[in-house]
Amino acid sequence: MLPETSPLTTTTDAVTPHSPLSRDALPTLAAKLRLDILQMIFEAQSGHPGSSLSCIDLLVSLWFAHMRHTAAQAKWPQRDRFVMSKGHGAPALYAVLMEAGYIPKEEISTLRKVHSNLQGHPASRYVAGVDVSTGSLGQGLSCAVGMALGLRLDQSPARVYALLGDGECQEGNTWEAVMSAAHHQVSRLTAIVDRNRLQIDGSTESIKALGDLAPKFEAFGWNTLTIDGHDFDQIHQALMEADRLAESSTRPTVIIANTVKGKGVSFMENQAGWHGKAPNAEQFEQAMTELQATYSRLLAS
Amino acid sequence: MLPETSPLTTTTDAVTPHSPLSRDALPTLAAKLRLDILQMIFEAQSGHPGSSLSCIDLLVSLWFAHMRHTAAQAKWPQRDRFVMSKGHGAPALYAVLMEAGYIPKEEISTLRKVHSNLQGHPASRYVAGVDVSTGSLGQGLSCAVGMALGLRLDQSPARVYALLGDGECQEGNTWEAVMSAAHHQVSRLTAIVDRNRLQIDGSTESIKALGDLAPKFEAFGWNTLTIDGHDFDQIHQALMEADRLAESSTRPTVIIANTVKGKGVSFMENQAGWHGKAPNAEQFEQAMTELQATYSRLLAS
Amino acid sequence: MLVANLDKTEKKALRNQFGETLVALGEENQNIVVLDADLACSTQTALFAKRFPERFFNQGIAEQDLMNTAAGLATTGKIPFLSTFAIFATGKAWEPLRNTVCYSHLNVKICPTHSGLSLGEDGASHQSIEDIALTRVIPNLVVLVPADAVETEAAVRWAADYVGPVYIRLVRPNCPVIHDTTRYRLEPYQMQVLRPGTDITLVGTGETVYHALIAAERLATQGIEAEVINCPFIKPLDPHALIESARKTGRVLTVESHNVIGGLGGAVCEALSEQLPTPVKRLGVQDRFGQSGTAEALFAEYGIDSAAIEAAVLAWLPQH
Amino acid sequence: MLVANLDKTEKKALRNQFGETLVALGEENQNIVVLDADLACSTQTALFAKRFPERFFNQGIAEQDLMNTAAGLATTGKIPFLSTFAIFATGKAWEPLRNTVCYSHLNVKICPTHSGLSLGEDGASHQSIEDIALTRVIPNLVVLVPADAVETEAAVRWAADYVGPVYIRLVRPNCPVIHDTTRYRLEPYQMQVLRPGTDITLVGTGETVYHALIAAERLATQGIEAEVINCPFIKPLDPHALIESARKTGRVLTVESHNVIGGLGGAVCEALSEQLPTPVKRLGVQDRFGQSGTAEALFAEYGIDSAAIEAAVLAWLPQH
Ligand SMILES: Cc1ncc(C[n+]2csc(CCOP(=O)(O)OP(=O)(O)O)c2C)c(N)n1
Ligand SMILES: Cc1ncc(C[n+]2csc(CCOP(=O)(O)OP(=O)(O)O)c2C)c(N)n1
Ligand SMILES: [Mg+2]
Ligand SMILES: [Mg+2]
Repeated sequence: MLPETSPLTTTTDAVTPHSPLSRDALPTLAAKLRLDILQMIFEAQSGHPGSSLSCIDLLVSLWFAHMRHTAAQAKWPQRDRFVMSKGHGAPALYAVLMEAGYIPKEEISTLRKVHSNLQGHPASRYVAGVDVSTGSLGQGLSCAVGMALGLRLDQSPARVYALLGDGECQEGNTWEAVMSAAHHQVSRLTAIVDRNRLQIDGSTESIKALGDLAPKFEAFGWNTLTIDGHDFDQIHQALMEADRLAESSTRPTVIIANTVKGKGVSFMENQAGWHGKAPNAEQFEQAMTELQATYSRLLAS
Repeated sequence: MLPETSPLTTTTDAVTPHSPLSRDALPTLAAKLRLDILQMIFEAQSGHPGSSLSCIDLLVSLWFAHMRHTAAQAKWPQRDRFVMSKGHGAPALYAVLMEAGYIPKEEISTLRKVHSNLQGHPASRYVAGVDVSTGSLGQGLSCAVGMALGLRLDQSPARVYALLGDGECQEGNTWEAVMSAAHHQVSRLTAIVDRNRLQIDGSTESIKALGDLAPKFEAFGWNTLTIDGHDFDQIHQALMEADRLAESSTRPTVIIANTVKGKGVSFMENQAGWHGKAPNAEQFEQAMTELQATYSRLLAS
Repeated sequence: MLVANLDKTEKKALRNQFGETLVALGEENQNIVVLDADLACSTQTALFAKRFPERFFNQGIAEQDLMNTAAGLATTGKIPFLSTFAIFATGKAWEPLRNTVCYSHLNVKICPTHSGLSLGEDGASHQSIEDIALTRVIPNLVVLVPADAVETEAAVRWAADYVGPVYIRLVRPNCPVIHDTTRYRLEPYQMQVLRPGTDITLVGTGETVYHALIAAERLATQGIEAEVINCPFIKPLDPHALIESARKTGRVLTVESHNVIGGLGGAVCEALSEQLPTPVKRLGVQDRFGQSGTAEALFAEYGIDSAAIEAAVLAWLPQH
Repeated sequence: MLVANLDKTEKKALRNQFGETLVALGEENQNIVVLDADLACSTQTALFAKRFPERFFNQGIAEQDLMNTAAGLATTGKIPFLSTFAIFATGKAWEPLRNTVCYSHLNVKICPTHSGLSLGEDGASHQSIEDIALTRVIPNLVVLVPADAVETEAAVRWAADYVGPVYIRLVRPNCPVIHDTTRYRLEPYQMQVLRPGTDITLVGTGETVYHALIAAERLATQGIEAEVINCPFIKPLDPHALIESARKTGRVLTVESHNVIGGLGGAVCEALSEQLPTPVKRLGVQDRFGQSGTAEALFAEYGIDSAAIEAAVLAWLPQH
């Protein structure tokens, strides 16, 4: 657990945010973190590989190329905020936070074990870099709106990002927040929907069809951008566009990121069954072989 | 309280549903029931006049010209269902149920008193004609979807209606239900939104803007119809159109009924302050004078 | 600590006091923000909204959003006070309260009004007779039930200073002021003996404290000395005063505007069973729903007014 | 009523039994319908979905909608069984459960799985350590906590016959079967003495009953005869067996995979305080949040496994 700190902790020291990685470095880093994700989940024999692999490219782009933040001052008031609304993607977030220096690397093997900081779902009392605990779906976007409202009161330039699952858009609280964000005109808020078209029991369209999400957000008064959530150029451009819209419009922006659940591990891709199941030793070996090959290829290129 | 009955209570007797009133009789009846509403709330010195007056024309059209039902067999399995999702409009519903024979007329003076059947919000244990208790906003549309699913399993031709407040459309549960109804293709479900543009603390647009509701429902896969909720022709046509759509499309239908909160009492119209406040003696007298004048005029014409 | 003459004491609505204290706090501390869910005119957060519109957020009829928006605000160093009716704050937003606010130990103050039966005419759907149980069971949450306007002001001010989630249960009607403002001090986590006695211990919380005091006065005229204890902190709860009292009287009667299951009565039974098993009777809502009616009519109907307390004591104590 | 050899008894997951019983009920009664909220593969309602797709409704990740849709179905004469994780069924849908299902006394059966600590690795956000308190306080609701697969089947079947809302608290892991199928009968509202004893009364509910029985066996080898009571009906609760036992032993230890506030321990303290004040100690989650870990590790960490029970008894009883 972390020591209790006031959310108001400020500092007089100049803060140097984490310097952004170049566009080229991102795919390689994401490939590396995919290995960490699998490692964590395999050692825990529990966790959500499909959900984590689906969003890691988005997280890497945000945390290493776009957001202003630094592990040296996890509570830096000017930092950009991030809410992992789809909290079950925790291994992806932990991989990022380890890489960024928020979590000691040696904790990688403690995922989901008693007394670990790497709880099954991200918990703010346990992990620096997590401002609000998640795990119960549907709540993160409202939290993000609250953050944006607080930052606006403080005239902070900080931006707020929230990552949602697509199944999570079935939660009513998500739509309460969608309505609220538009009403409060928190244009510095960007929601990203991990549109992998799967939830636990099957495809989103078979369980409770989401259909086209963009027109729904538009009807609720949002700017919408739709991209391939594994294409680093598209991710980058969408985040830049969201920045522009934050200043040029009064609307919040949603990025509908079309993704592949389980992305990077052939037998996990687009399989609802891999939503929240750990691989056995054999499966783990195959997954790691595939991921290692991608990583090596990218390193070499 | 009502005696406990099984929801499965069936009957072998032939049931004759309430025969529909003619179009011409409706405004007169509505005018009369407006008097009952004011009477009830004045005697209780508590209740929601604005909300009740806003929806009484819709309720009268539904219960006396459109829905198949009969007080003689309140639990007739083939009856059309109605959910008063905006439960605080109870006085309007009670006026209708009294007129239709579900509630003894002499109970009119018991509203909101201890041991009364006329609870502040409609309660199924107390009043025949109420299938599910309401009062907490946001829940009724899901209940209505459940009813439609149950009726479809039974291959019943019965239709289901739910009346929602516009402020109630801020509740996430409402959007969960909107998504659910479209997914389950319960086309025999018709939602009616009492779009009076007011909620308790002020205008809906100032509190949490609803903007155009029709495009929101459309984006969620509904048929939408927009009408003047005090024009009996428009109400009738919309309900007929919903019937047609129930057979010709797979979508549920929403009727956005533009209404005036407090309709019929000049000083209550469009005033948020009359949402849930009882008139004093003087105000009551003025209100009754106005309502009586309208009623007499309609009776005469 | 009590006012001189209970019968003639002034009345003040706890929700009005709440609204006024919020305004005062807003003047003193820029970080205080207030949220409501379309009940600002009822909860009296409208006072704050008028004075500090930029620090007030009306989230509309959306209680989960209300709770989570407050959580988000808290992470930026704001001190959010939120209000709505108790049934919605705890019932519709229980999971955000638990999983987001309390699990993250965020500095959110949940101060619903209109708890219990005295909400009155709106009836069962709006009468929260479960919120003490619902909040008491959540780890990290402080649960406070002020007995009058004086205690309300102190509780709200205390909550503003305390870092972490606090639940303050308020009610709608005008309540007799029982505490003498000049001498009153909030004692965190303690129960207070408001009136000493030897024959029976009456424990109240919130509105019922006044009724217990009145009942005790009437009992005294019949030769029965009831000790009256106020329990403003439902959790954390230091049962010291209760234990001492029970040791003396050997009988405890709890009174609450809440289900007799899991609320004040439950907390008292748990504490006594652990430390000093003592016969307890619980007055309150006997596990049925509320209904419409005036506050007074309902307190009588559900047996938690002073007359009911008096009758319960007389029925319990051996004949004099 | 117990199996012959507890140590070697087979194990079966209550959720699997639940899923199988639902299928059997579905065969017998056309009115049984089942709902889930995107956890059908975990709760095992998927078995019913496969067999009766037209009578199964997956409402997606929308728990309020889940509860209210079930309510609507019930008004048409269906008997809806709904499932999801306990934290979501009771936490996210508390108000629909209370205001729509229970206040209307609708025939809805709420049967969440994954309650308590044994949910395990998902951690605190998913571990419901409050749902007994949350459901026990709602009027009209029957609350049942089966101890093994045999009791689960009986509870689900009983709920199908009972007209009105029923909450059945189920868990994720494989649980030792403690009841002998051939001799077992569900006794509505009663507690059962599973093992007679004279020195102390152990009261368990759900998973902890097994641990209490094992602890009692170990204590017996040390000359301590613990009486073990199973409490499947949390509400309504006829405390007769408990009172008789407490009269004999003079000490009651409750054990639950739940917060020690407001749950089984609370119910026991309330009943005893009213009828026979007796010293009670409550094992359970000591008002803190859960965490990730295996079920076994967590039962040890939070002090509710057989070893912890044994230790608590030894610490409490006067030295032999
Ligand atoms: C309120 C709530 N209900 C149910 C769950 C259980 N649950 C965990 S993940 C999940 C599916 C999420 O699907 P989606 O949002 O599409 O995320 P993905 O993993 O596909 O990115 C569910 C139902 C939960 N965590 N929270
Ligand atoms: C869940 C919930 N939150 C709050 C309330 C309190 N409340 C009663 S009526 C109302 C406003 C309703 O506005 P609207 O839906 O527009 O109905 P209208 O009276 O305008 O027809 C509110 C907030 C409630 N009944 N339920
Ligand atoms: Mg998905
Ligand atoms: Mg309105």
